[in-house]
Amino acid sequence: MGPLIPQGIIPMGWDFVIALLIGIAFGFVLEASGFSSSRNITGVFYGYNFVVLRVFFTAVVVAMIGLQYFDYFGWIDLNQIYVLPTFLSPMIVGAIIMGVGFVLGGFCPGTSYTAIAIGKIDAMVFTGGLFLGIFLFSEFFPFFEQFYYSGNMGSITIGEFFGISNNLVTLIFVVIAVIAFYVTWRIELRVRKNMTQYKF
Amino acid sequence: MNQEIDIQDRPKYINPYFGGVLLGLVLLITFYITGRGLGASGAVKSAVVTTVDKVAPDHAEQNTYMKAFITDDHSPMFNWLVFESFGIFIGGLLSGALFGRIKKLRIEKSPSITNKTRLFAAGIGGILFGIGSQFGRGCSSGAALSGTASSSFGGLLVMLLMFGTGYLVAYFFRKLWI
Amino acid sequence: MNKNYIILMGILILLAAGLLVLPLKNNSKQLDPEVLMWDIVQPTRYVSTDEVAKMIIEHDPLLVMVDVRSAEDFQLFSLTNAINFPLDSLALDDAKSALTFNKRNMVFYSNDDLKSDQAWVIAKRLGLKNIYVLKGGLNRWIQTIIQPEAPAETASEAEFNLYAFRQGASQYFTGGSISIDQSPQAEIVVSRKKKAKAAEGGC
Amino acid sequence: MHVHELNPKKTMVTMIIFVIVIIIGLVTLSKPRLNYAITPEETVMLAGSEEGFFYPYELEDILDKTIDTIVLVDIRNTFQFGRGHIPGAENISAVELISKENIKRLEALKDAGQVVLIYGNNLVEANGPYMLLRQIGFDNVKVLMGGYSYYNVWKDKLGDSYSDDSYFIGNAQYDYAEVAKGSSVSNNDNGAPEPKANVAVERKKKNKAVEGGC
Repeated sequence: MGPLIPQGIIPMGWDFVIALLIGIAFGFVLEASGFSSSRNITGVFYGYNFVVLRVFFTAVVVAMIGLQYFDYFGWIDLNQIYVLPTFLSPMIVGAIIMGVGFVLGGFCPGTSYTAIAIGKIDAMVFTGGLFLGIFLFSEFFPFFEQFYYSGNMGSITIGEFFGISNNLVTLIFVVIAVIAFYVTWRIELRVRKNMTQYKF
Repeated sequence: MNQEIDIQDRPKYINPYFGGVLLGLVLLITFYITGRGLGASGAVKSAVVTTVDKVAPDHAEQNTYMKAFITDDHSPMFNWLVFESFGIFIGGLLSGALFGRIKKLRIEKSPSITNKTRLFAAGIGGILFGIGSQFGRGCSSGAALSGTASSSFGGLLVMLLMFGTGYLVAYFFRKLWI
Repeated sequence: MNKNYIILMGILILLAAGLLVLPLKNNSKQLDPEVLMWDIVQPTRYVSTDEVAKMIIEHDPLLVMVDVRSAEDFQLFSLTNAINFPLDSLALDDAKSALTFNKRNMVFYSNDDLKSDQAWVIAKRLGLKNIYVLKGGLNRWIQTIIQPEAPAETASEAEFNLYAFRQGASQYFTGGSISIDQSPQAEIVVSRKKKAKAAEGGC
Repeated sequence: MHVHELNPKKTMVTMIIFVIVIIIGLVTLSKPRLNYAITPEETVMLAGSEEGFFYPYELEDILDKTIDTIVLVDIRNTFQFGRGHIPGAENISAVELISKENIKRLEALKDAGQVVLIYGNNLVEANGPYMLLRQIGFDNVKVLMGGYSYYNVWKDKLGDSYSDDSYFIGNAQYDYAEVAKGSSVSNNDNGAPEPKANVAVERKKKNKAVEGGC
């Protein structure tokens, strides 16, 4: 049955309306969870607020489980789902750069939009930086074009990479998530006790 | 710590697990309807291409990276991710209004740094994120969240390395946040 | 800690563990046998040589001829713009993706209609859509299109019209004097379908 | 007071809704009445073999009743059946072959070691139903080569059809390349000037390890 738009069940014309609605839901959840505050987000790196980890892991786990079940029920065809292709070395480099940018900026693109919505100047600067960064990337693209396309492994899934079923991957993910929830809860308790001043 | 003051000060955020489940369901519905996940940095890319195309069309045509996103029939802004990102903004606005977080323009920072430092760091962080998201084929929502949810190996890689690097360098930038 | 958290985590783990114990599904992506039988008994899968000849001459952009004979036979002779997909290659894992042409009509043919019919049944089971069988196959093709037989004097006008068409077609296909304009038929490029349409943006 | 110490009531409610959706999915999961017993690969093997083909001259033994392990089934419609059929055949039209009762019947015949010989007007007409029955596990099903039309011509001299081979189909009756050339000067196979598109089939190694999920 699904995915609906690639299958032609919902006509392409609705594409942008749906994009807007999905974006609204996404933005609402992000903001309501507290992702519009950079100090909230970066708390994950300093142990005083693990909201990012909680929301992120719960979302991934729920979506993963849902997708696998939906595929099983025949509601969605996992073969038609866009699986992000893996470009090994550029992805490693990109993730490391993003990691540094994350700690420095305190936002990621999606959260910065919601932060702008509630009036954060730093988020506007961050988005400006984002714009500049992508501009710089495209300007200097010829210099690392080869690197950009290197290490292409195609749309490989986690299960395919490790040679196990993706159902097992999901279970492992859930177990890791639950352990992470418990551990971070303990850490958060301890760190917050020592924090004299904590205001969002 | 005085509990009452703490509660007053604490913005009314929803339970993170609740947010997580909701976000997971939104992601699931997105996959169900569109066949792919969420994203955010793609919209900025469209904006960059549009701007360059407007200011210096020849230059944009010559650029091998931007060229791929320029078509004659419609503007690069007419893109799924652009609409979605606009939705993110509206969603943030709605939530902010609902929970009373929309206030005058302000800068959020650690009390130990100046506004200038914070804005500088945010700008640099943005630039790095912009460059990184192009190499990583997506940002934290496109690659890490949606990628991992669709069991993409690349998504998992980006997620682990992004947070891993974050932890490694967090110590050096602790002044910014604590 | 509220005990609801423990319940929540329990639900998550149970759901994920449930995925592992689900009975292995194997057929879900293939056509249900009942539906397949229903399709098999419909004669609508057959197209006549005349129809195909007409489509080829008119450069029907939606037509894809699929030759299910062996590669050697294909090398020796094939219909215009046909692609070769031998019957036994239907067993390949990616037969479906290799044979998925978006909204194009695939017409299977072989020497007559046995092999192509077999290929049709298997392809249908694999979930392919818009597939047809050339009735009578190449044998009928030669009989009707390349070497058409003149109808009897008493035959109806329709039969004479058909004969006239076939004569024209014969000339067309045997490289007679009729000039063929190179109409811009889209070249069939068989590419393996990617897992999904690649997203345009990076994120 | 931590966020953690709040009661996650809403979370529970959403989670339970999610679980209910999955339970609905499990309950409504349509279970096909029939299942494929052989894989597409095996079906391709089947198509390549003539093991399930029944030669017309073998019919003699059935008609003489020297063999009683074969059940003849006419899969044409009742009208055609009424106009003539092989003696001793029963009429089950193709659509009804997989009805509940007939599946039961076929199963009983299979268990009893009986061969089910189906025929239509010609081989191709019965080929689809034959392949389907084979695919859903009835390996005792055979199909009559030539079908009824061939039988009708040869019915008085079935034994002689041993030396006839016109019921073999699937072969080229012409040297296509030669015939199609006709008076053509072009050495292109069929005159049309377009280049032939070649399909390159990459043979992917079978990887059984990654069967699950996506």
